[in-house]
Amino acid sequence: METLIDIVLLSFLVLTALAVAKMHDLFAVVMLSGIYSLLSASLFLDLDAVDVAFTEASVGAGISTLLFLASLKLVGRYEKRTRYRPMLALGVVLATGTLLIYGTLDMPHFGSPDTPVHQHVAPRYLNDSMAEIGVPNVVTSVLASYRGYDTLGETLVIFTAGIGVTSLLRVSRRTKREEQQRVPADMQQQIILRVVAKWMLPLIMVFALYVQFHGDYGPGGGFQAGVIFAAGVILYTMLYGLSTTQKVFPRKMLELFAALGVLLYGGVGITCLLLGGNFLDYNVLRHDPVHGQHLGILLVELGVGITVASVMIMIFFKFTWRTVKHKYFVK
Amino acid sequence: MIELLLDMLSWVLLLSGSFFCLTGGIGLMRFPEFFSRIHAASLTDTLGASLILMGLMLQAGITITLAKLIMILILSLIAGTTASHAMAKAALKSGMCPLDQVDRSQQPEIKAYKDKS
Amino acid sequence: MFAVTALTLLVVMALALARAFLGPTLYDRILAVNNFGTKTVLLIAVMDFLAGRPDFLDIAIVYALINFISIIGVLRFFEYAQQKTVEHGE
Amino acid sequence: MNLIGLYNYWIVVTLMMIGFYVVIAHENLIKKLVGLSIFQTSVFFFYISTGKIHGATAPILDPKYDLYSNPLPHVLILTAIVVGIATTALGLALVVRIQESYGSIEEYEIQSQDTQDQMESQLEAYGFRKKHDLSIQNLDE
Repeated sequence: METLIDIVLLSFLVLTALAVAKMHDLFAVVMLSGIYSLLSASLFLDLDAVDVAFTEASVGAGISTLLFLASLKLVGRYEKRTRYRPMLALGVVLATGTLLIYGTLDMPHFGSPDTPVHQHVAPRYLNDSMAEIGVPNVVTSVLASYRGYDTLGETLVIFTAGIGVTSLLRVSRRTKREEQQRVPADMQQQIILRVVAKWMLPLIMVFALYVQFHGDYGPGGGFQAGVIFAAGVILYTMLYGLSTTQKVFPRKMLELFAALGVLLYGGVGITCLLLGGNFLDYNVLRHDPVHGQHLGILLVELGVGITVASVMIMIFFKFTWRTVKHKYFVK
Repeated sequence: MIELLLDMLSWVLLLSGSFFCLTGGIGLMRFPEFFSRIHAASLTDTLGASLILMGLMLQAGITITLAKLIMILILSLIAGTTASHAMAKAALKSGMCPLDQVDRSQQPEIKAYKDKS
Repeated sequence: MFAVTALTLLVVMALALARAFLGPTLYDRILAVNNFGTKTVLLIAVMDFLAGRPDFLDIAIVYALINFISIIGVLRFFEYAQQKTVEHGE
Repeated sequence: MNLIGLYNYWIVVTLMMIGFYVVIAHENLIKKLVGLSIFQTSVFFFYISTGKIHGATAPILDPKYDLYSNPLPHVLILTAIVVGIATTALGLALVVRIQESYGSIEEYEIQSQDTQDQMESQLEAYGFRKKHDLSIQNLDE
């Protein structure tokens, strides 16, 4: 059954990708790419990657689609049918594809347990992590403890992307004043939607916190929780307008928190150094190594969550401010 | 005995839920225009989803899984219906008209609604 | 029994996918995406039971939430896009 | 069995090639970004597929199970997805700025504008400015 679902989902994915390649209405393309990420998340779940499915569900189907839609609002909806020559591109693609398929012929079969991938470090993670770290979710323990450096790097990449978008899409004071004077009427008439969203918002926030702190025991963790939290704030922004939301999440606070998360992560590492261990070696944080690991993972995941949430909210705000600017000033 | 009964009941719920989902899917595919499609899809969606989730609940027993299933049920009941409402409203506002009302679209109250929005 | 439900859901997803491809209007596509999303929530719930580990239902909850949010997003951004084209037309 | 054994990898290659085709053959920058994300996801599928073991379960330890899929690819891909959205956001911001300064996001139009600017500045450097002005005046008349 698992294999059957796998095959069907993969075929759906190819069909969706082909449709994406063919369509010229970018709005439809973005919506199909939303379906594409829903499909890929189901596929990840089918292949036992629960944490990845979680992330793809919240990132790919949620935030990514919204960002694409916001930028479509700024750049226009249709792709021009220009006179590109597909034959050359098609030739290159077919040649590369044939070579890659030839390369797969030697690969060990899908799902076989004696693949080289499974012989290296994975058995150690699976067998020893319970004794060394004491967290049932092996993905969390590898993410936050065994490969802590790596995750620090990824968090920094997200932080840097936040800085990049902030400096590319700056907002003038004039735009802000304009937005405050005029009530955003976009969703004003959708009363039912507004009421339901107001009711759902606390639910989303609580769920984000659950995902954040339950990540040791089930699927979840800082990345997912941050994105879900941001999605809640984005829902509120879409229905109640930017200036209302910015009263709760002012720009300065978001920037501060984005930096704070990275600092918390790095700070835990430095504390470990000061207490006599290696960088990000949580064993020394408490008397008992396992307790130290628990505390370290909790703090590090919190740092990741804070950074991801504030950077995602920040990026969405920047794009929405830009649409406000275009609406009132660029004609 | 009771377990067998619960099992059978959950099978019945799962199967009928799948049946309603399938009807909705066929309706979504076969109906001629947007409003009849949304009618087919959203109604069966609510019913089919609730039936399937209830079937799963009977399998879950009284655990944390049950609580999560109830949460999904509440969410799908509220979010699904709201989303359908918003979609239909947006489509109506954009000037689309149900097929059997094409001629009536010039009627005063529908016109007034459109002008207002 | 779970297998039958999962298969039916896959068939329904195929139908919704076809509607999203054909679509004529954009609203048909939005409807198809929404329907596809709710079916994915159900498929994931059923798949959890099929795999015998129903403690992963968190993912289905996330789907239900995110699906709602992205549909609202599509409607919000699309309303404006259409106004713009109307303005240009006039 | 042989066919099914490699099906996942072949689909990965197909998806990757579709994404690659969209990136190199289409002119629209947003479309290119969508193609890039398809390409990206195909790599994710490849990693996760190699981590799967038949009959295993998700790597969340539970005394009831003893065979788990490989957790390492999951960790790598989890972070890659979030980094992917961060880079996509950066790319979209760049596209928005390009639209604002060139008035178009079609690669061909952007390039032709660039070469035009370049030619004009070269003409200016060689002292052809007057002729250029003249031609515009002629057109006006």
